[in-house]
Amino acid sequence: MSLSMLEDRTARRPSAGLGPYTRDYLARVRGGNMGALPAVLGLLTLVVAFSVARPEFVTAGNLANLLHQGAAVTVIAMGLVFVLLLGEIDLSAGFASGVCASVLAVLLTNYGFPWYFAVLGAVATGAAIGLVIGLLVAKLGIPSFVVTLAAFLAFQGAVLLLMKGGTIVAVDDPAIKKINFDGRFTPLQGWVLYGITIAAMLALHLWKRHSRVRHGLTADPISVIALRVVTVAVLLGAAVWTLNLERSKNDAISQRGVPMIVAILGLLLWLCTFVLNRTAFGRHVYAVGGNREASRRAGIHVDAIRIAAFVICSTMAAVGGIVAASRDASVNPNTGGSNVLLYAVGAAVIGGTSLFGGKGRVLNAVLGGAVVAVIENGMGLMEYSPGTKYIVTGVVLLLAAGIDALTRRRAARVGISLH
Amino acid sequence: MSLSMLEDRTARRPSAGLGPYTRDYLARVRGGNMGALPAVLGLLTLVVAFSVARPEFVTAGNLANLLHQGAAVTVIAMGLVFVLLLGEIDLSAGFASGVCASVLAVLLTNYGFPWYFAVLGAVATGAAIGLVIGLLVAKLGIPSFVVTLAAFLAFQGAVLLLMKGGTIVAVDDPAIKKINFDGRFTPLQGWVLYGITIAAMLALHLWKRHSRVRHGLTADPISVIALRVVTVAVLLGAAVWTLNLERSKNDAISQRGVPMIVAILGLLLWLCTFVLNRTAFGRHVYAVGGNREASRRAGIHVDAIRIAAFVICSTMAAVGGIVAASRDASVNPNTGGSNVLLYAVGAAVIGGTSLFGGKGRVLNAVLGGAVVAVIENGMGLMEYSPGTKYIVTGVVLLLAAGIDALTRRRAARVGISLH
Amino acid sequence: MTERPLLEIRGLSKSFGPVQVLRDVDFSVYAGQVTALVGDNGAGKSTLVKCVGGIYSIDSGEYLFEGRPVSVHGPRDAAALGVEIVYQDLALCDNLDIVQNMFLGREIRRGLVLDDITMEQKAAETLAGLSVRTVASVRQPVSSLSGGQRQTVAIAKAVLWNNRIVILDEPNAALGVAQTAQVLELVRRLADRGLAVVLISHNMNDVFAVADRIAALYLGQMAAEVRATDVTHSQVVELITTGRSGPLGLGATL
Amino acid sequence: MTERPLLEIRGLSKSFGPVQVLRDVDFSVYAGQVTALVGDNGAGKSTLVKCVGGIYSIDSGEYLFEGRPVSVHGPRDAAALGVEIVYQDLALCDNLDIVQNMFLGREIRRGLVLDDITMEQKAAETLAGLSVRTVASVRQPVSSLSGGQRQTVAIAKAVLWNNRIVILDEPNAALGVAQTAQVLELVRRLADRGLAVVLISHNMNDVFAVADRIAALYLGQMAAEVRATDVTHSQVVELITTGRSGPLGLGATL
Amino acid sequence: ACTANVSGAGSRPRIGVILPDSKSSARWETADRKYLAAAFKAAGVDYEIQNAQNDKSAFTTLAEQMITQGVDVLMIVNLDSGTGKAVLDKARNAGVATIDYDRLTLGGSARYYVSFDNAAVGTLQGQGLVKCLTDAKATRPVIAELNGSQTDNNSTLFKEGYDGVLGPKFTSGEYQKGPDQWIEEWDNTRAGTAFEQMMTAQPDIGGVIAANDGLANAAINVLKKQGLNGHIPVTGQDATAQGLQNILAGDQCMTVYKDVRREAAAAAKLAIALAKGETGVTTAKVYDRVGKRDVDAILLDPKAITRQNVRDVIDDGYVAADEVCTGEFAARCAAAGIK
Ligand SMILES: Nc1ncnc2c1ncn2[C@@H]1O[C@H](COP(=O)(O)OP(=O)(O)OP(=O)(O)O)[C@@H](O)[C@H]1O
Ligand SMILES: Nc1ncnc2c1ncn2[C@@H]1O[C@H](COP(=O)(O)OP(=O)(O)OP(=O)(O)O)[C@@H](O)[C@H]1O
Ligand SMILES: [Mg+2]
Ligand SMILES: [Mg+2]
Repeated sequence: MSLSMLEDRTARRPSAGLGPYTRDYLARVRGGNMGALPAVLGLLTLVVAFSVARPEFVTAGNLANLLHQGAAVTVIAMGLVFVLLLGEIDLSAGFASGVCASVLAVLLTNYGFPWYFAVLGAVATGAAIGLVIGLLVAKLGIPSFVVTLAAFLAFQGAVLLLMKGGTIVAVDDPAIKKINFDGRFTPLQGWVLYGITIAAMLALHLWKRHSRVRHGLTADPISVIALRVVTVAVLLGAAVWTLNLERSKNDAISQRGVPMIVAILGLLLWLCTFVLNRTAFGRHVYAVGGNREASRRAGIHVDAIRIAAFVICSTMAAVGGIVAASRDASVNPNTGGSNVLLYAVGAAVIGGTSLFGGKGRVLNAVLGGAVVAVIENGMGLMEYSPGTKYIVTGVVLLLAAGIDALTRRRAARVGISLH
Repeated sequence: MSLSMLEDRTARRPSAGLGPYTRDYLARVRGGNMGALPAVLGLLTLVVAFSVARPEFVTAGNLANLLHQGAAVTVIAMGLVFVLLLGEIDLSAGFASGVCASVLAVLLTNYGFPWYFAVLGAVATGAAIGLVIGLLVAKLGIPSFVVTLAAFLAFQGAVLLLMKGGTIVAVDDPAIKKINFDGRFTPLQGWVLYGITIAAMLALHLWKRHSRVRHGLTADPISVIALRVVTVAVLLGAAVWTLNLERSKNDAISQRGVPMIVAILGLLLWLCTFVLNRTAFGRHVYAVGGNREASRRAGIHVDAIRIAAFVICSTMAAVGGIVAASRDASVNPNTGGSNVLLYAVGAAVIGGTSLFGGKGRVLNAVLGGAVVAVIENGMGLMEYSPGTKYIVTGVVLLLAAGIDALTRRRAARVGISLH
Repeated sequence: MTERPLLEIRGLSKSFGPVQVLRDVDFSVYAGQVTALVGDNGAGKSTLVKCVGGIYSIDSGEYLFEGRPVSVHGPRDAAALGVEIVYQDLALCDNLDIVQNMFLGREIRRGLVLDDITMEQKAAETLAGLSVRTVASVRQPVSSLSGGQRQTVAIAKAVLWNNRIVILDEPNAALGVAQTAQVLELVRRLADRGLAVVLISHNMNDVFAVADRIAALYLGQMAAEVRATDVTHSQVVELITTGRSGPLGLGATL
Repeated sequence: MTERPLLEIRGLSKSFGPVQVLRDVDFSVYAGQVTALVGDNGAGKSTLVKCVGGIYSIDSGEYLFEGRPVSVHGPRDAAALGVEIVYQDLALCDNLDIVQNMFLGREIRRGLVLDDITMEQKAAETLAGLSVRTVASVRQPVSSLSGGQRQTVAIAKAVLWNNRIVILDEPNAALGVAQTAQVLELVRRLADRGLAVVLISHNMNDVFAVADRIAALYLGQMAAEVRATDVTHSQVVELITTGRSGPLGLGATL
Repeated sequence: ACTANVSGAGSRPRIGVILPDSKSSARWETADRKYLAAAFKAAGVDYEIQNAQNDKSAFTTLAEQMITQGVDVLMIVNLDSGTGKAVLDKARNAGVATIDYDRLTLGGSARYYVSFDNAAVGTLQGQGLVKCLTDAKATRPVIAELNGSQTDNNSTLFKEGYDGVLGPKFTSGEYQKGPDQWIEEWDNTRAGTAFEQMMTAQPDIGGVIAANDGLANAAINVLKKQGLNGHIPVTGQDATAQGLQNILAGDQCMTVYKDVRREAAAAAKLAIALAKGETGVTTAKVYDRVGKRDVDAILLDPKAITRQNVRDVIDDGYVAADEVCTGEFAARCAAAGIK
């Protein structure tokens, strides 16, 4: 009855060195289990291609633009992951963000509330929206596609009414504008934050390894941890360095430093990942998405999980709406409209989240969001006629996703391909 | 080893009367197996509600309008059923219909081709589009959401290029305009068609019953067949009668008779239903959607089935595009855009098609399409501001779907609710 | 049989649409005893178990726990009574790994955070106790397990907890020789610890090896509930296939 | 064993990522004989069968049919050779009914149109031959079937066709006493008709009841391929659990 | 397709233009882009013309990129005032001069506004309809209104214009007010449905204000089905080939001709002046009711087109004769004196 009765065929023992680990990793890659690799590959290809086509793509200014531009869709995509993990869909997430942004703007501008009340109001609206959708889906059993299609329509109307039939509401509050318009860390603050992030990452990895080894469980070798941390440190460092360059074209104004939105995105990413990977709730989200009946039999409150996922999704949509309002410094009836929803779902799916539920990670939604943002940004630099631009955008998206698919392809060949 | 060893606990033997059949039907309804009933119920509620709110809703003229307005979305929804049955999605169906409509318009108007060549060109374009999408999905393994999102973008561009940057192209060909603009059967023709339809339905039912009884299998009692045929005959008869009333507002012109589009919709409905229910291909579509791995093991060409479904979907989208072009007597860059796709998928899903595949019928997509058309038409009679209208539309859609869900609800309680 | 049953089902009926699967079934399980539930394919054994577990709602019938009527409307109600069930269709989440499945719905936490290390250790120990030597890692997703490995995980999941009633629906179906022996031994041990155990099996050797009482279902009706020592192997088979055997069975009284 | 095998596998290896499941496995089946494939849970039996059926691609190894090397890249290739398999995980379409599942991929048609009546009749007959008396209607969706009923449908689906090799992966796991007897009889009958039959089972009684030859897998390696009459019950159990038994097994030669 | 090199951003003046979309109207891609480019090229400035394709996020992205690349003048046609304002503010902060082209950004910070007088467009439409109704001797006609997109400020201005003409007639009882709807995204298909439903709800509609030729064409198609085309006057705007055809056929009462070349020329001249560091010459002031300020503007006069003066549009070269005089229209063109 001892642990050693479980013959560990993977030969991954505590403290095995980098060599066997690499072999093991390569075997897993060949086996189709590649984590974030394909999305990163797709992203890299895009970046290289655009840099070649338009050199200004790789300037500090454009990197900052890219971050501002992609933030709202990425935040919405993170929230959508929760709903998609359950095998549900939320078509209304885009316009929900619009409704919440309108609430923010109306509270701020028309009623003169302080910014924190307005933010609270917007986020509470998001949560309430999610609650209603969740109740309709879980308790009445109406398919989420239909409920959220109805919500998609109704919210368009709600935005119009809140905006009094199409006038815009400016959002001029300096605190709100910090979020995604002109909030920047000073170069020094940027480096301090960077240091804290890297140190925390290292500490977490080492601590986890320490306790696993102490309990006699398999753990990643030190060398692997080092490799991982160094990779992240280099990439993040390069980004911080670039963003600390002067990017203002106007001598009167200085524009240096990491935009505030980066910290917000990082925090949300960490929070969502923590909830999904390290809490019972997150575990149950995966379980319900994987096999709803089995989860019910295991005593999980399936309905509560489903409702909570919709609440999280709409709340994140609210945050996305605030981010969008901040970037535009205003709200209008189109906020959250046009392609926001499709891009957000697309970001999640490109990142490897399954529409059938049970599979997906928040990090991948962020990578997918980056792919979408890079395409939008890069295409903005190209001078095509609108028709051509649409076509090229579609083709580029397909290529980015195709790289992903081809990399993953062995998975389907080797494993069981039940969806 | 005789058949009687299979004890038939449902007590449904050949020629059992109406009584036991009704009991049996009610038991099945309670058991959650209700076929088209919920969708019909939702539709009925809507019709009654709108008739009460706006009496002109139930005029002959409006019935004809309704048919013309809903036709394009319904046709696209029928095609989408094939793709949805496989658990795939086609986001590009709307704009695919736009591309095909543009091809039609350009061939007709700019190149002066005869209408049948133009139609052929449009339909062939649709098939080619489906082939490409299908190949990308089935052979490269890119998720259909991503492929068709890319296509969604690219086709918008294609329409713009075909329309030379956004001009409207008129479609004035009388043959094309017959399809969904001014094509009508004479009242006599209408009744003849009606007679043929009812007779064919009766004959098919009786023939099926006859051969089942001859082979000693269970079959529906005559009384049930009679009931079914009479119900359909009465409903259809009422529709034909209404459409044969004069609906012209202009004394100089007579507008009587069943619009041509009704026959086209009927034909497509019959064709799709036949393919799905009576051919090996249709069976395989359900099988692949239900369990792809099991289908593969059973030797089904899974990839071929998937490609074919996309081809059918895009081809039907092409037909939908032609129908839309005929109704507008023109094509513009918005044809197939705005909410066409969401409404089409919504129509299929409201009708009970599962986004997870394996479940759904074309008839239900038509009923769902009717729900969507009734809502749009009825809302058009109400005088609301755009904001209010969106909200009310959403709420009404939710109510129609809610009736459906509540009727079906026992199913979830009784049966296994694995999705 | 004067002792009071721990769980008693009275007059249970259950239909799916027009098909009546269980008719007026009485069924009792006793603490400290192994009750074998036998019956032909499609007799309604699994349906009965699912009604007990709250998976299916019942059409009519009573549910008595320690003599008191209780109402069970879902798996949580059954779990609250201390009823643990290994279903025939296993009900594992294919996308989760072995540890995650074994602790599903009852995760061990430290504060808010899952205590994965403790769970991993416990899972490995329990599995090892069931003679599974071929599992590469307890971090493997269950979708990659062999039939027997899946079954072992499901069994391990059920016996990990201290309950009052354990119901096993054909737990040995996919198990090897050694594993089957382990499970039978486990069943006996659980009963000896005072739990009420229900074992569904088509294998008469297994049934007679551990059962104290045998209940035979025939076409949705309870044909007989008897002490295992009172009947022979062939009598039970007769009950299963025809619903009666001499004085026993439908239409006869014990 | 001088006779030429109908199907021969040589040096088959198969890994899933870092886990090697089959190592250099040789396996032969002979026309007119029942070959029992035994092994512990997770030994690799189902994996071997799936490689034979073209479900999994193989890493290395040879596939000989009637002595000629063939390549099998998918289920269709296997089916073309006349190999019919009942998989342990059954692989039925839950949304289809019994008749539709039984004829899946081989529907009977009249012209373009499916001949549902003939299929329904044939399905009912075949099922009746397998002693299933509790199926309400062959038009029931398989999702509503009991475990044993599902298994029967899968078996019926495989034997409906005239093939050269039939492989049954634990066909009796969920079957009742009478049904098991029927299936064993069927297996024997198929072999007597000249088919090569492979039977995977954990039940030694079943194995010895019908098998001509026994192949034992141990941790992914073929421990022994022997005539059933040459070994005893306990020798086979030893081969299964330890990989060797006296002169037999890994490291020894026959 | 139309930029000189990027590197010379410091020396040569540089102008960025963002057009709104290509679907609500064909003019942006087929006319504005062409005329603006020609003017810039002639003046020897660097320029970049992009189209936001009705995507607000893309709109902001394009603006940010132009500012990043150091344009001296940013000229936008906003999608709605919200994004427009954000973009203008960003440009102002970066020291870039701004021009609102065609659409005024309410509450925005644009230095100049160049457009046709949109209220005047609406007035012409109202007057045109009144004339057609008078010619047809209609008595107490019910007037239906198909307005443009509610989120487009110009739509509001058009509506102000024609309601200014029609409102008194409604009050006097000379005309009756009928259904009145905004058409989202100027979508022609939606307009068709909306008008069909208007006709159902109020079968005695006697005149239609349609805010542009696309909406007009949708309404005319519905009328055609009833054989009422030509009997019920419909207004339009933009002088598109199809609108002109409808006018020649007698199905459409009038359209409003806004010579884009003049608008583009005026805007280009202003932009070039600003880019070279000169001040612009304006002719009017427009009041921004949200921002509560007067904006320096150049407002051009639109022109009403009826069957009598269709040839003016073609003679101007704004629409080519062979686009209008296809097939059956050849004879009508001849009748209208178009060659
Ligand atoms: N959801 C359902 N709908 C209709 N019939 C059902 C449903 N579930 C089960 N049945 C029927 O009920 C009967 C009993 O099924 P059950 O699963 O309880 O049998 P069982 O005794 O467990 O058989 P086995 O030994 O094969 O597992 C079977 O005939 C089955 O077809
Ligand atoms: N897709 C996969 N990925 C990783 N490991 C796998 C996969 N499929 C099977 N395995 C492993 O391969 C081994 C052999 O599995 P297999 O299903 O062949 O066993 P088996 O002999 O059929 O056992 P049983 O008697 O339990 O059915 C098991 O240890 C299993 O965990
Ligand atoms: Mg069972
Ligand atoms: Mg197996």
